[in-house]
Amino acid sequence: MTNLWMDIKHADVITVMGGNAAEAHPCGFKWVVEAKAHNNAKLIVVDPRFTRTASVADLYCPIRPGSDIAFLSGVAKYLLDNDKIQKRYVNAYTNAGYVVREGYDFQDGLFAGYDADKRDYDKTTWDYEIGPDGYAVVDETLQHPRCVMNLLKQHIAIYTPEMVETICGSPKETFLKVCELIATTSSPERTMASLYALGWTHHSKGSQNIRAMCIVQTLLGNIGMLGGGMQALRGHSNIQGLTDIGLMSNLIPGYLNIPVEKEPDYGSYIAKRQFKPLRPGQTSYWQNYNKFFVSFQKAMWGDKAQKENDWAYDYLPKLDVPTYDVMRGFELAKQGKMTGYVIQGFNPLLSFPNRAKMTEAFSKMKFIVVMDPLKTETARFWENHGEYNPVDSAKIQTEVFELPTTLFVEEEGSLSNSSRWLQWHWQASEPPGECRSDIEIMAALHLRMKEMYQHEGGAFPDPIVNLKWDYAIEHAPTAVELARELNGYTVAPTADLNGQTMPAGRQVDGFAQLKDDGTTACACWIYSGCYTEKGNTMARRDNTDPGDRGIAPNWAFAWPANRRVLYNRASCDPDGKPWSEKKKLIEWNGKQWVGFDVPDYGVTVAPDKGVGPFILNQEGVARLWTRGLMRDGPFPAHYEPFESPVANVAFPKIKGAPAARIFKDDLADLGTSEEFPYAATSYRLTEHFHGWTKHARINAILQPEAFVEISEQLAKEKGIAGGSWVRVWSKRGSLKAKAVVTKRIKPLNCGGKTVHVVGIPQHWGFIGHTKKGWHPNSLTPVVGDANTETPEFKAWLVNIEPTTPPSDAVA
Amino acid sequence: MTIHTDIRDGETRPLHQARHEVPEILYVPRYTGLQRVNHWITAILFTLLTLSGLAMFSPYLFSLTGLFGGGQAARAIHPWFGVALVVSFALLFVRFWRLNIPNKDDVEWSMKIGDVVTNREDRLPELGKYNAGQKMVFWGQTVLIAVMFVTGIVIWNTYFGGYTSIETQRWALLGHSLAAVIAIAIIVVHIYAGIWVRGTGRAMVRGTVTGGWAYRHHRKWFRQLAGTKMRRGSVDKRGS
Amino acid sequence: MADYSSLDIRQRSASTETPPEIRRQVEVAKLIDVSKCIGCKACQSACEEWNDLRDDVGVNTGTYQNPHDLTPKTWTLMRFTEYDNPQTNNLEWLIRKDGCMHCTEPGCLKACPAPGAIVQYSNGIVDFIEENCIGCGYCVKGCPFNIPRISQTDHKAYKCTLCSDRVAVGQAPACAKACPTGSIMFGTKQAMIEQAHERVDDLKSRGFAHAGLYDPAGVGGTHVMYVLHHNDQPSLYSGLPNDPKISPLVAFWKGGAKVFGLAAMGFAAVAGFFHYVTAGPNEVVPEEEEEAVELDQAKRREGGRETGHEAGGTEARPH
Amino acid sequence: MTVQVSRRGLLRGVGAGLAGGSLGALGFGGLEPAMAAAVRPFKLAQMRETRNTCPYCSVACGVILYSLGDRSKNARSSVMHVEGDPDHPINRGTLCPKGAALLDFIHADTRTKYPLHRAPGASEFKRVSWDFALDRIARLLKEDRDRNFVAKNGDLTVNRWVTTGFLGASATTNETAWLTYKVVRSTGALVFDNQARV
Repeated sequence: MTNLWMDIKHADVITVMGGNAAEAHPCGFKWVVEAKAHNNAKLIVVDPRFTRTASVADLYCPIRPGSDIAFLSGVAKYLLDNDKIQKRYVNAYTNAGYVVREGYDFQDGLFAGYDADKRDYDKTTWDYEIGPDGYAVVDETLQHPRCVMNLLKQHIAIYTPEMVETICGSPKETFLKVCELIATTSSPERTMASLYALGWTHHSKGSQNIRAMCIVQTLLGNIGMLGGGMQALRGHSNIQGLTDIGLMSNLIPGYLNIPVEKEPDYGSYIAKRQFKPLRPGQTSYWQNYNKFFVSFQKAMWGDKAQKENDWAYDYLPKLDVPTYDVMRGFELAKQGKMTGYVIQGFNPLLSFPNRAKMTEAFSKMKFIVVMDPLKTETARFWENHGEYNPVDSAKIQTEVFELPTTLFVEEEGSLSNSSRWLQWHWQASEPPGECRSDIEIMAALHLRMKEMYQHEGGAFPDPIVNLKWDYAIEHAPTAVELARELNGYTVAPTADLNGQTMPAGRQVDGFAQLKDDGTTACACWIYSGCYTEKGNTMARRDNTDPGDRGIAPNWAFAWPANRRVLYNRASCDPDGKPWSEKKKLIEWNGKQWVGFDVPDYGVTVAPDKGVGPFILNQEGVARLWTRGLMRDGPFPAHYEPFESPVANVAFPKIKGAPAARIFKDDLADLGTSEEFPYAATSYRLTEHFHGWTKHARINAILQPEAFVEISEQLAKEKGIAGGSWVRVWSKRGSLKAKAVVTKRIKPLNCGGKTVHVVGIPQHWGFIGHTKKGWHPNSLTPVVGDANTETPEFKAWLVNIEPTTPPSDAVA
Repeated sequence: MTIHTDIRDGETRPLHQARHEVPEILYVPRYTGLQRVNHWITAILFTLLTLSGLAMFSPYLFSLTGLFGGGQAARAIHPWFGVALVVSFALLFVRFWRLNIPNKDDVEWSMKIGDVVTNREDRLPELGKYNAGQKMVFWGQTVLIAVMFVTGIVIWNTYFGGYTSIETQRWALLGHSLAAVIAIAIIVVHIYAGIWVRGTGRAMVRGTVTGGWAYRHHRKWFRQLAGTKMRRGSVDKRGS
Repeated sequence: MADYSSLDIRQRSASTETPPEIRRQVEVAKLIDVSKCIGCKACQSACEEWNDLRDDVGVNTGTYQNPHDLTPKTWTLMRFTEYDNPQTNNLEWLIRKDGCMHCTEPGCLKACPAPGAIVQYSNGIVDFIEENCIGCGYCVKGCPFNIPRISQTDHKAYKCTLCSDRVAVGQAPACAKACPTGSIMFGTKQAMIEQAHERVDDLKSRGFAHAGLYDPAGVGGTHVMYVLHHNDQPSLYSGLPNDPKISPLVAFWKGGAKVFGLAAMGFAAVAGFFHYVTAGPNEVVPEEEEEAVELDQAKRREGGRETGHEAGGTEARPH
Repeated sequence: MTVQVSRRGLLRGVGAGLAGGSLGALGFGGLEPAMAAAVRPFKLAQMRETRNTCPYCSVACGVILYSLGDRSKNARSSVMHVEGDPDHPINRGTLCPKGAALLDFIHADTRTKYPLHRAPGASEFKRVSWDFALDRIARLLKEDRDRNFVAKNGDLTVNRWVTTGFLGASATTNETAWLTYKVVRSTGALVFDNQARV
């Protein structure tokens, strides 16, 4: 989230699209209801289903799964055609006037530089024209034919209301009502908050779905504003934290990158990353990249990371592919190229697409280790559960460990929520049985391997035996010890910002004190400030909220630098006055920036210095056009899902997103709309949390049995009665569930073709209190978003028919 | 020692004192042993039902549940008493329904109800085994017990709660209690009649009535029996 | 029986004595704003957790409604209705939290025959005191909203207590505290009525001309009230009664019938007594005994020499 | 002895019946006047409170864990009730149907309690000791790493290990995540991911 949960109460319009906040985040959704009740806000819901969020909406518009980009581009076109944009904001704070290089173009759905074999782009033309001064060329007047604004207008010209209706199946009148309502927030006084979640990311072009709304929000001047912003409603309690700390193939904590093969040494690595500003006098935060990186290496390897050895650069693995994400991991496993998997609190058997492929992959591995507080299906993939898991145990040679771990009540530590708050929690009771914390288990594994490498030697032991490990109790590091490492500390005397010398072993106050000379160590620079000399700021519990801004600045700690609303400099006009007094966050008082939030800007940098507000970008402005940062194009374009009931009307030649990754076998595993005529989508229900709550009796009572939702029309066509059993199958698998026949899903009319949607919730498995059932991943295709490799769980094809109950079920 | 009893007034006195005054008396069999047992089982069940039922009918009488071990117990046992009563009464019905078919004497008798209550038997027609009043008790209970049985089932929610709508149960509850009120009133009259008309109790206790009783109250019936098996004697020597 | 965790009562089932009238606590109420409800079932969840209830894990019958109805272990339940509004042609998903309405004139309490099994506290909460419950099910017949349920395990009646245990110590009911969107509010009845009026105005401004507060007069008002977008047709919301009142049958049974019944029975007994003292007993006179004997004799003579008679005669002859 | 049912007898019988009734009517039999009724005793009165955060979604609602026992030596604490934290700026005491039922999650009978091991081809898990499990796992990891570690690709130093995968858990704490990152990265593992992607 660029803003925070309580901030939503200040919105004038709230658009929930690509998400279902009421069901997935009920307690956060309260702030939407507050905005309606006390700020007279209007709620718009755009969703294939009339969800529980829609049940309290002022305006609901249906949409075909996987057609969001067309819809949002249509909205952007409406804003531009009707001159409903926040002009000063767009001119001053976006790259609308930036001139794009010669040679960039977009033809028949493909951007310049496409390589069909690699399914990838050569992005060299996707950049600004650089002037003789070494800075990007800008045309303030927006007249230049190749300036971003004009390219944008060209790019979205095709998305007329009629085209939107044809592609999305959204009735033209309703679509226009949505546009009108959204357009009201182009006034500096009014803001719109966009709430989205996996309804946008679970697509082969998920990142571009979000980009499309970013363009709309930027044109409306809603970024950086109170009650505005792009509100990514993350899934799990600490998914934000795990991303921040970079538990991913290609990341280093704080969104730094793991080097690739082509960066053989520290020099070549850092050269590519210390971005220099693209505008005169601009601040670019990435100029500090080396400070963050070196401090990270010191946190990993302490004294063994020295200038002389490139800060132990060689200890880091080098990537030969963009990422070894889960889908690649299990593709390799299926090919028999993986030996084992160590799985911490995760249920991949029911989380990744194509269950059959997952079972095959697991069966081919030598061993898997599952660390979990609950008995998971993954740990029992080899166990026969009749129709629900029809495997032959004897044929599966995988060695399996299930290690019992503690739950939140039995440990202390911090979690990072959607608002980027790091909140500390305390232990209430002892763990049951022989449960151990994940910390103890990982420590134990490290210490055992370290010992073996010390005595037996082996492949490149250095990074393991030299890993910095100075915890008081080496087999049980405490949460506090680790939190202090996340915050960062001085390892040698060093000068602080005011030139004062800080002795060694001091907690730093923030990332501004980090150095590239090896005098500081910091595990995760963006978390710097979470555990300073003043103590544990994550444990702060002062909920006072000056000015009722919904900020509560002294509650816990928010990264970066306890800043609650990102880009808040953009809430003021170029002269430093708030666009709206009612929505004031910060302002320039003549000497410095002051207000309710920590300024996302140099505190003493005067407005007339012309420094852009988006200081994480080299150009300092928001990007309507993303240069080479997205693998699949600088603008979003409408591509059909890899399995779609209709052809791509906008670009008939294109099937699926051109730059999305898909493996050979998975491509062969795609079905056609002839065989599988219905558009399927998967989602969560408010009564359950993924596969966890099927273990909790009360939640099992509230929603006991797996079902699929279909329209009354489809039910009639297929002779399916509500509450009866149906079989739903795709090219990859089949499942049985009860039928919920509802008015809340209506057939869509896409250019004369009727498209039926089959909704498949995802909470059932073969272990727990609920009735046994299947997860939609029995059906879903293995294809990932071009930028994030997020699977396309929200749009694929199925067929459906009435059927008999599973052997053990009651009719 | 044996105390000899003169049945006519129910008083006990040494027999010799009276022997010379006492004429011979006939003893007319009215009910067999089985019939008496059947009647008294029914009577006992009716009493239990009355006590447990009234307890749930009016808060004034709730403490009657104490007789059955508390509210829960009274609530639980009441319907079972009911089922037993229905069975037991059904047997009575089979035995007596023919004798209780009304006839024209009953009409005349009912017309002269004034003479009935003023004990002017002499002005009444000769009657068969039962008079109209007794017949009304018989048919009244038959109908009311049927009603209470059906409505009782409807409101017996331990087993039948789910089978009927709540509105139906409301009707049943009302019907059940009204029927019970009437039935109880009838029984009160029935019991009183036994006190009022001397020599009646003997019929249900000993199975016989005196010839005089039969002659006075049910002469037609007596005439049919006269000259058939009847014991004659001054007194009854058999112990009870 | 009063102790630190007890509340003054205003009415007590099947009891003759009048509770003290002088002290009156402020009336509390729960306001359920259907227009804010997202049907998340947090109230159901919190209710089961707080009250230590765990119902059976059921099956799906083609709706989101689980359990399918109120039960002795499910005291509150989200009921879902999909309604195509003919005026606007909009689909509306009407979701109502069902449960005890805590009537000012509770039908259950009126119908209950067990002293103290149902009480109405001075703050308006209607509570079942299970230890006094005899399981007769009269409360079920008495309730105009079809709320109480009789357990087949312990044969006692159960329903929402409005968390009388929490309210007694100054806390809101579990459902109200949990409700994520503030659709369930709790406070004094006065405060809730004021809150409702604000909400009704907001709804009217959003085009719901018939929005209103559901606080039915038929039962003297309730301590659980609804804000409805369609207050003109409450029955849209899974059959919420348009004009609830205690059934006339129950009213008569508990009113007229009781008086008439006791009177009738008493009358029968008293009438008998007076008849006895006036008309006296109906006795057989000795003459009648003799006439009976003679009549029998005569019959025998006509009957001629029949062994049976002889036998009878001899057998009957005294020694 | 001979006892005859007489009118007195009958009167006595009826009398008894009426007496039963009238006793009730007179109010003998436990109808005491009640001025107040006992509500269920408030169950949290003496429980220990611990501040925590809901482990489910990313709203991160504040919760208060009410547990049995005051952490005194001989009392083994156990969470008895979970309720929203009214001080928390986001949820302000509210909880969703998942959060409100956390108690059943904490005490789920499908929680893991002991290390289990499934031998190749076996049809069931066997309980094993922690030492057995950890020794064996560490050995398996080292064996694979030693066999498949890639130090160089041509003349480029790449130092990567891509034959054993690691998955992080998005409900663990940041501190756990950091330690996990440290341990996993130090081995040169690249097949490393978490739920963020799904």
